[in-house]
This record gives sequence, C-alpha cells and structure tokens, in this order.
Amino acid sequence: MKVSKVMTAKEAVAKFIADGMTVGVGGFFHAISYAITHEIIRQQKRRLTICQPSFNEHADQMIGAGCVDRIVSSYVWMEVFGPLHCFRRAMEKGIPHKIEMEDYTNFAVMARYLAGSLGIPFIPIQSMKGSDMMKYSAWMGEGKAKLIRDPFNSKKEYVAVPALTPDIGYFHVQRADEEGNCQMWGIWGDSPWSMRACKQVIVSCEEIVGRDVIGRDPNRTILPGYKVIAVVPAPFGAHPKHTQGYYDVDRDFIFQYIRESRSPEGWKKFMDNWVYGVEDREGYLKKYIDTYGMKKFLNLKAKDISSSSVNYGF
Amino acid sequence: MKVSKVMTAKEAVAKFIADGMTVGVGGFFHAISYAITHEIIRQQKRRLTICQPSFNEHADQMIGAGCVDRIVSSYVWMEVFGPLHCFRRAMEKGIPHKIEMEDYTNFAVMARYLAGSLGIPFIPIQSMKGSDMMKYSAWMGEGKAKLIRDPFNSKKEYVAVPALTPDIGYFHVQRADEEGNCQMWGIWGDSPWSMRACKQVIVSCEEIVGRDVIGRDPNRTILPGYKVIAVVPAPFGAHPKHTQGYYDVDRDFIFQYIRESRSPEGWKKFMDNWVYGVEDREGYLKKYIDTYGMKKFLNLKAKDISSSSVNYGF
Amino acid sequence: MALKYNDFTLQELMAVAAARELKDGEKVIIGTGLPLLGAFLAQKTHAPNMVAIYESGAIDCKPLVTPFSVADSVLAPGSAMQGGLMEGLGIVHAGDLDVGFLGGAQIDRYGNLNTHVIGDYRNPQVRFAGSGGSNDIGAGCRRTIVMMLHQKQRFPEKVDFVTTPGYFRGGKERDKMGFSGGGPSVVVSTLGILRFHPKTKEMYLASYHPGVTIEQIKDNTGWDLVVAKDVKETERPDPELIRILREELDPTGVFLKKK
Amino acid sequence: MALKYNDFTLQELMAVAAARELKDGEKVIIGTGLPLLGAFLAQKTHAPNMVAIYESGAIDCKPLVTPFSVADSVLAPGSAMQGGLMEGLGIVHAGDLDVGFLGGAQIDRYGNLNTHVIGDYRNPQVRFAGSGGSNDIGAGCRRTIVMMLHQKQRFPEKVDFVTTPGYFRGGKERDKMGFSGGGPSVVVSTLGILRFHPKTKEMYLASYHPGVTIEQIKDNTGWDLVVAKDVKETERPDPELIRILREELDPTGVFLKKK
Repeated sequence: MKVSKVMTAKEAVAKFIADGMTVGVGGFFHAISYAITHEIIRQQKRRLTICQPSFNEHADQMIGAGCVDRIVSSYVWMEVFGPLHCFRRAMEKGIPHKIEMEDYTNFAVMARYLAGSLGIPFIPIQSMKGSDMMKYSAWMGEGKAKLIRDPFNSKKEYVAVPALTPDIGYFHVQRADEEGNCQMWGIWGDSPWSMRACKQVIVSCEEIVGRDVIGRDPNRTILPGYKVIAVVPAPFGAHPKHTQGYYDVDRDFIFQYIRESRSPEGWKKFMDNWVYGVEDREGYLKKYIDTYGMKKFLNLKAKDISSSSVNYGF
Repeated sequence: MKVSKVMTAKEAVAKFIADGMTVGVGGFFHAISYAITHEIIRQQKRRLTICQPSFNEHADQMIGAGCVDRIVSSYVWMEVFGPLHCFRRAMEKGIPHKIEMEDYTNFAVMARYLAGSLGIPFIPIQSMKGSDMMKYSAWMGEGKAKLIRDPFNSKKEYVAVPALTPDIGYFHVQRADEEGNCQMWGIWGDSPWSMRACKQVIVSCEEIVGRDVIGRDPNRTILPGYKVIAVVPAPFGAHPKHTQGYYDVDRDFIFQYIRESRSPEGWKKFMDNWVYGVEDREGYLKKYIDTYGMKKFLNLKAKDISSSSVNYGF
Repeated sequence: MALKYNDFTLQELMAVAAARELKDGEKVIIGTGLPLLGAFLAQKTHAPNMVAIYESGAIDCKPLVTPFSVADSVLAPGSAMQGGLMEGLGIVHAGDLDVGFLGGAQIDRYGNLNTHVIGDYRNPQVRFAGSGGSNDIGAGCRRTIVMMLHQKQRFPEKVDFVTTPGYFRGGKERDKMGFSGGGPSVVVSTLGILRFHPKTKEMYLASYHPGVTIEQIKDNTGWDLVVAKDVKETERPDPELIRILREELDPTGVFLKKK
Repeated sequence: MALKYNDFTLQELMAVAAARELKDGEKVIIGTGLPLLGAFLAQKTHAPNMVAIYESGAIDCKPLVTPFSVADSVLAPGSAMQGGLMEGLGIVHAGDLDVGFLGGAQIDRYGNLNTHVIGDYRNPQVRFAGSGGSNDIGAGCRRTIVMMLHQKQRFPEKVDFVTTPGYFRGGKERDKMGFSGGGPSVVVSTLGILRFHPKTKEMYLASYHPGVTIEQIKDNTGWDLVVAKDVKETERPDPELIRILREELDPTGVFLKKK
C-alpha cells in the first residue's frame, strides 16, 4: 500500500498552487473541476498563467477574481450559452486588470500538450498557418509558434508549436484511488495529454475507490498515480458542468451566471453567494439545495446507462 | 444501418492487399492477427514492405514465405523464446532472398505512426541520436531520419522521423461491429496510432457484435469504422499469441515453431502443416485440436476476470 | 401532411439549406445549433450513412436526445467511439473529414473568417471567443459550410482578424499554403446562399431567401457583391423536413425558437 | 530459515544484485527474465513503493503470476494503468522514469550496447533483434542497469554497432547529446559487477562474484579492464531473498533453471 494522497481542495491548493505558476486546467466543457477552481479563487492566488484548449466560466471566474495574468488557449466562451463577461471586460477594458492571451487553435494547444507529455520539443502542424494568430504574440514573442520547413520535403511549410509543460495541472474525473490513479469515461476532453504534460497534477473526483477497482479495468486509467500529488474527493465537483454517469449539466445555473456577470457588481454578488460565501464544496452543495430545492438537485443526477463488462482474464 | 464489411480472410486479403504494398501490422506480442498473416502467405503476396515497431514469428513466416522485401521496424525476434531463423537467414544469407530493413527504435516507429495518424509531417525525438541507426539507411536514404535543430532552442538537436502512412493495415481485436468499429482491451500495443495511420484497415476479431454493444462503451473503441474496409470474424485468430479475455499465449507452439524453423526444411514442414496445408482458420483450429487434443485447446481459454461496469448515463 | 408544416422560419430554412449541402456517406464535424440540426436532418433523410463527428471526440453519434453542446453527455452513449479532443481534432488535422461547419463574427469577400476581435487585436473594441477548433476545421476538412448572420458589419471587404483563412485574397493563394482542406464551399446566411467563384474564389450570391431582395443583400454586404447570372430564390423546404426538424430534432425548441 | 536457501545459483546472485540497485519509490521499466525477478524481488523487500512499468504500457503491475513476456496477459489485470506502446514508451521518452534494464550482444569500455549485428551491418555475420525499446530506454531513463553474459567477444573494446549509446568514447561526450537519461550506472555480468568512473566514464570492476577471480574477469574482457582499489567479492544473497526468488517469484523455474 502506497502513501495516501487524499486531502481537501483547501489543503491541495494551499500546498501545491503558488502565485505566478503556470496551471494546466483539464476538461472540455465536460468534467471541469469547479471544486479546485473555486478554491483557487477563495485563496486569492495571483499572477497565474492558465492553459486549456477551450475555457468556459471557470476561467471567467478566475479572471474576474484577479487570479489570472496570462492565458494560453484557443477559446474563452460558453458556446451557445453566450459570452463570458469577465474575460471580455479584462481583454477590452482591463477590468479588474489587463490580461494577456496567447491565441492558438484547439488542436495547436493539444499538439503543445502532446509534445509536452512525450518529451518532444515541438510539433509541426498545418493549423494556424496564414492566420493572424501567427502575426501576433503576447508575452511569448518568437516562442509562440514558428513557420518551419519540413526537412523531408523542402516545399512544405508547417507551424511548429513548442511543448507545453505546466508547473501544475488540475482536473476532474469520475474516480481515482488514494495513490492518484485516475479513471475517466465519456468525453476525455484535453485529457489524457494535457494532464500527462503537467509536471504534477491535482485531481478532484466523484469517488475515491480502492486500488483493486482501478486494477479491474486498467484501460480506463488515463493518468497514472505517479503524476498525481493530491487526490481531492469532490462529489458533484464539476457542477454546473456535467460528469458522465454522475450528473448532467445545469443549464439554468450557467445561464444565471452569464446573466448576473454582465456587470462587475452582478458578478461580485454571484461570487459572494457561490464562492466567497461558502466554506468548501459541501457548503456549496448545501447552499444549492437550500436555494433550489432537493428536487432540482436530484434531477441533475444521471440515469443508469450501463457499459456492461468485459473479460480481462488470461 | 450502414453496409456490412464482414468477409472472410481470404476475400479481404485477395481484395485489398496487392503485391508491392506497404502494410502496417498491428499488435505488440499480444493480439497479432495470424488469421490475416497466414492468408497473406497462402495467397503468396510478393514484395511487401511490412511495418511494426516490434515483429515476432508472424514476420518470420512472411519472410520465409518470400512475401517480404522490406521491413520498417525496431525489433524482429521472439523475446525469451529466442531468435527468428527465417529473419536471420534472410538478413545473413539472403535466403529465400535478400531483404532490407530500416532500423528504428520502438518509440521512433510509434512517433512515425503518431505523425501519420495526425497529419503531422514529422516528429522530433531524442531516441536514435548518436546511435549507428543514424549512420545507416536501407532504401529510404536521407528520408529515414534527420538530425534537426529545435527552432525554439538552437542549442538542442533532435532526430526528426517522418510520418508513416502504410497503404493498408491489419490487426486483431476482441470485437468489432459490421461497420468496422473496433474495440480492444488489455495491451493495445502499437494501436491505436498504427492503425489510425494506415490509409485503410482490415480487422480480424474474436467476435462480431452489434453496433449497440459498441455504443454501450464507446471509450473502448480504438479505431472508428470509417478507417476499416474489411471485418474478418476469426475466433482464436491470434493463436499462438494471446488475446486478453479470450485465450492465453501458446508457449509450446511458439517454441515448436522456433525449433522446427532452424532449417529451411524444418520450416517448410511446419508451414505445410499449419499454413499451406490448411484451407483457412477453421481448418487450422481443427488441425490443432486433432493434433494436440481438445483438452490442450480448452486449456488456452481465458479465465473470467471481469472488468465490471461503469455508468454512461446523463 | 398537416398544413402546419407548410410554413417555416428563417432558421428552419437555413437548417434545411445546410442539410442539402451534405452527401450520403460523408464524415462531417458538426457544432451545436443550426449546423447540428442541418446535419441530423440530412442523416434522417437523404444521407443515412453520414458519420456525425464532434471535436469533443464523439464519432458517429446517435444521441437519443438532441445535444445542447459539442460536449454534451448525451453524445457518448450510443456513439461508435468516444475519445477526447485528440481523437476529435486529430482526424480533422489528418484530413480524414469531408465537411466541417463554421461560423463567426465576420466573413469577408474571400471567405476568411474572424472569431477573435472587432477592432485592433491588441486593444479590441469587442473580444470574441477565439479560434477554438474553427481554424483546425478550416485547414483540415475537405470543404466547409459557413453559417452567418448577414449584416453589413459582419460581411466586410476584409475581416479585422483572420482566424480561419478562407481563400486569403483569392485566386491560388490558398492552394499555395498546402492545407489538406479545400476551403469554404458555401455560406448559408440569414439572407441568402453564397458560393465561391472557382477561379477568383470571390464570394457570389447564388440564391436569396424567400421574402428577401437581391438589393437588400447587396446593402448588407460590405463590398460590391457579385450576383450569379442564374440567381434564384432559395428552394423552399419540403413540409416533411420541417416536421422532422420540429417534432423529431428540436421538440423543445432549444435551437429553433418557437414562433 | 531452512538451510536449503543457503546455496544460490549465479542467476539468483545476479537477480539479487539487480534488486539491490533499485531504491524505494523509483519508477522502473523492466523486461523479462532476470531484470523482472530483480525488480519484483526489490518490491517484495526494500522497495515496496517501486512502480513497475512495461513498455507494453502496463504501469504499476501487480501480476498474480510471474509474467513470461513484456506483453503477457497477466500484466493487465490488477495494473494501475494499461495502455499501449505510446503509454509505455512515451513516459520513458518524456524522462519520467528512474531506471531501465538493458542487455545485449555486446557492451564496450564506455557502456555502449549492441543488439543489432556481429560483423558488418550491411552483411552481418550474425543479425540480432535490433533496438526494440532499448535505445529509447537508454536515452530516456535517469539511469540504466545492464545485465550481461560476460565473455570476451561480448565485452569488446568497441561494439560492432552502437544500438544504445552509453558514454560514447567517454568523458563528457554523452552530456553533449542532451539526453534526458544519464546513461548506464552498473553492469551486472555473469562474472562480476562493473561501474563507470564518474569523470572518464570508463567501465571498471567493482566486485567479482563468489568463485570468480579478477584474472578470469580480465581475461574475459576485451580491453585492459580497470579494477577498483576497493574491489571485493560480490555480496552473497541473504537466504531469505533466495527463498522469495524460488518460492514466490519463479516457483516453476521458468527463469531460474532448476539445478
């Protein structure tokens, strides 16, 4: 039995996320760790560089809270739900302060992570070529992307993007064991490559399971325990996002956030209610049930659509 | 309901594998498609270039049968079982004819496949650097690998290896549906990247299942049906190799092959018995049972070690 | 057929027009909203073997419920394969896919798309989402279908920022880049259907939607829009297609707002 | 402890010597045969938190039966993660792993390994398997442990083919290459244990196995082998370790041939 890495979000964020760090955030609309995101905001982390192919409200909340100086991403928005107002205020008006963004494409960020996870210095891609993303860089300058010639076919040019290896990553999965072996199903999002590329990872999970449960279906593991430094139990830890097999997305809540965050005051009020004003994830859930009722809460719970079993025998 | 791609190994090999093709073979010791390999030998395909990070007796048999002119690989051997004699005879003495090999490392072949599967022209790696694999090339010349400078750090040099995209690939999985959606568990080997990199793929499988079975656990799919042109039902299709959850490796049979193939005559006798002298996979299995007995055959069957189920509900 | 399906909204017309652009057996990467409805409509009618793909890594989806997001949980169960972004966009970058859907804040004369900013990139008047997978899809898919709100400021002569190149400044400029994808083949706008001249790659008006005049479209386009000699009214949707859209694909009116 | 474990074979001695090279908590990529026995012996004794990894993508394996192959089916059930070669060798290339095991047909004065050919590469006298994962492991792992049959033709001054570089021609030559891995730290041969001089990177004899003379080792080495000032007999295995090897790790004598 290896040493348990289980701790609270509060402990994990205090211990492992320092001001100024480059932080990889895992997920793609699905299974975003709000448990960790909200703790970062409560602990008022500063000058973070946050990285993710596509960011949603979790980035918006960290930006509004002043945690973020720099963004490595291709997308900060909430799909058909609408724009993210803190992001726009920061980019357009410098509220609460000016932030910088290195604009890539989704695949380009994935290529950077893939390179980082495999110890490859850079990857040449066709995406971004000829676009204005190649003209502009924020703080990375020449290091953002470079047009290079294919050494095997001198007529062809590609965009080289450098490996991305954040100081720390965090993400949310369905289950992990105490050593940090992480299993996920449904939409993997930028994982497994993003989290493998991070130097260390904090995982929040719906359930902590025994090592034997992990070993029963080892192909489901997308990140091995040795990369993980903290395992945070966080049921409903991705709310208002969904987690396959556990709960659906809470559309009303997301619309509410986007509506209320139109003004800095409205945003502050929302955050006072749902982040600053609650102690931890349990407090958040209790408040949710107190506010919207048990019925609405239980309605989010996933139906049973079983995968059925396969045989690992030999 | 899409068109069924189900056919026999005989039909698939006759229809889709032509003399002179570059053929990607999937698997890593585990789950090698002997069903397709033996059919290639029976149909006397010629001048093939075969590609796989690590090859075992399946390559040896194709080499001995005169199907192969060129090999892209890092390893042709049978681990602790011993050397492969046809490979050695061909490389050392040109029997049955001289063959060429482009020597890479396992990871280098994987990098070539990864690039091929993602539309990336080449991938820079640290493997092979400074080794004599960089000094020698067979038919690829300058196109085998090139020492290049990291455009983001001019002090660092890497070995660029070009994308590998075989004309056709073949591999063996536990189950596929009629459209060719392939699910595999246990050791994936070079898959999924090798097969995704091939222009088209023939899959042999232990079982053909309904599309609904695939859809019940879509994270298990390692190759989408649109890449697949033929689905070959082949129970025990990887014998004498193992297939997780279906049967174990047949060590005696592999030792027997290595022993008998020490001389070209012994090899010919083995092949007459087990390849040329049988009509198809069913004939092979019947011969196996006739020769070694039902008890030995059933002893290969896997025990039940169930993965248990997860919930895909929303 | 009940008479109630003889009417149609602009959104329904656009979804049907998008569906017409897809051929049977094609591999299509789709987003949410109208592209999604168009693609599923095609699959339910003339293109049953279409393969629906999401950048979230869901391949050949057969969702029981219309997804609200490209990463909706309803996409996974029943799909032929569910991976992540690497699986969804890797096959786009590899050039495996036939069609991608795009949209944006601006599109210009040569089909270049902007989803980044209005104004100066460094000091934007309005900042939008960024590329997401758009640039990847534009570079990788054999052709793209663009769906746009047709307003003058959204159809400028030149976009403020090239997020997803169309044909650059026309002619052979795109060919020189060596993308695996061929560029936009059609723009389905709120006013009409626009295509690209095979040589000059300039956008031209192919058809105007019922109730819309050519003049109106030219007024809402930021350059002197060429009109096809054989320009005609956009084909009206078959009532059966409207029925499928309303009753089967969006029964709760998430995407097709109830009139 | 029964007296029967007071004896030991050469293979057992080597497995125990390999086990001693591993520290608790290290991530180790292991092959079959003696490296496997050495690694599992370490895990059962002083290194319970060692993470056993196979290039076939099995991570933190806890097999119920001793695996016969790096791709044995017994590796998957109970492992913490099971992927493929990309998972197994990707983390090697990324520099995540502490230790790798290597072997070969030849090793030279500076720890360069040959698993390709005896004779000329283009017209080989004997052709071997090739690199497999060896070169990847040699380049990527923080250090490597080499296990060798100690014969003169297998310990030449210079290998016929450099499959897996050790220290090239010594000194700082390896450092200049910028590998994530540091090179071989030890050679456990059938005659003794050899290490590398921290500056010159030349191999030297650190200990000779019980019953073997220094003279014998020098005779079986293709260059004038340096002998450490404090050279001594290789530490004899504790009977308990022999018991674990025989009874728990290889009860059927697959790797440790029965005497």
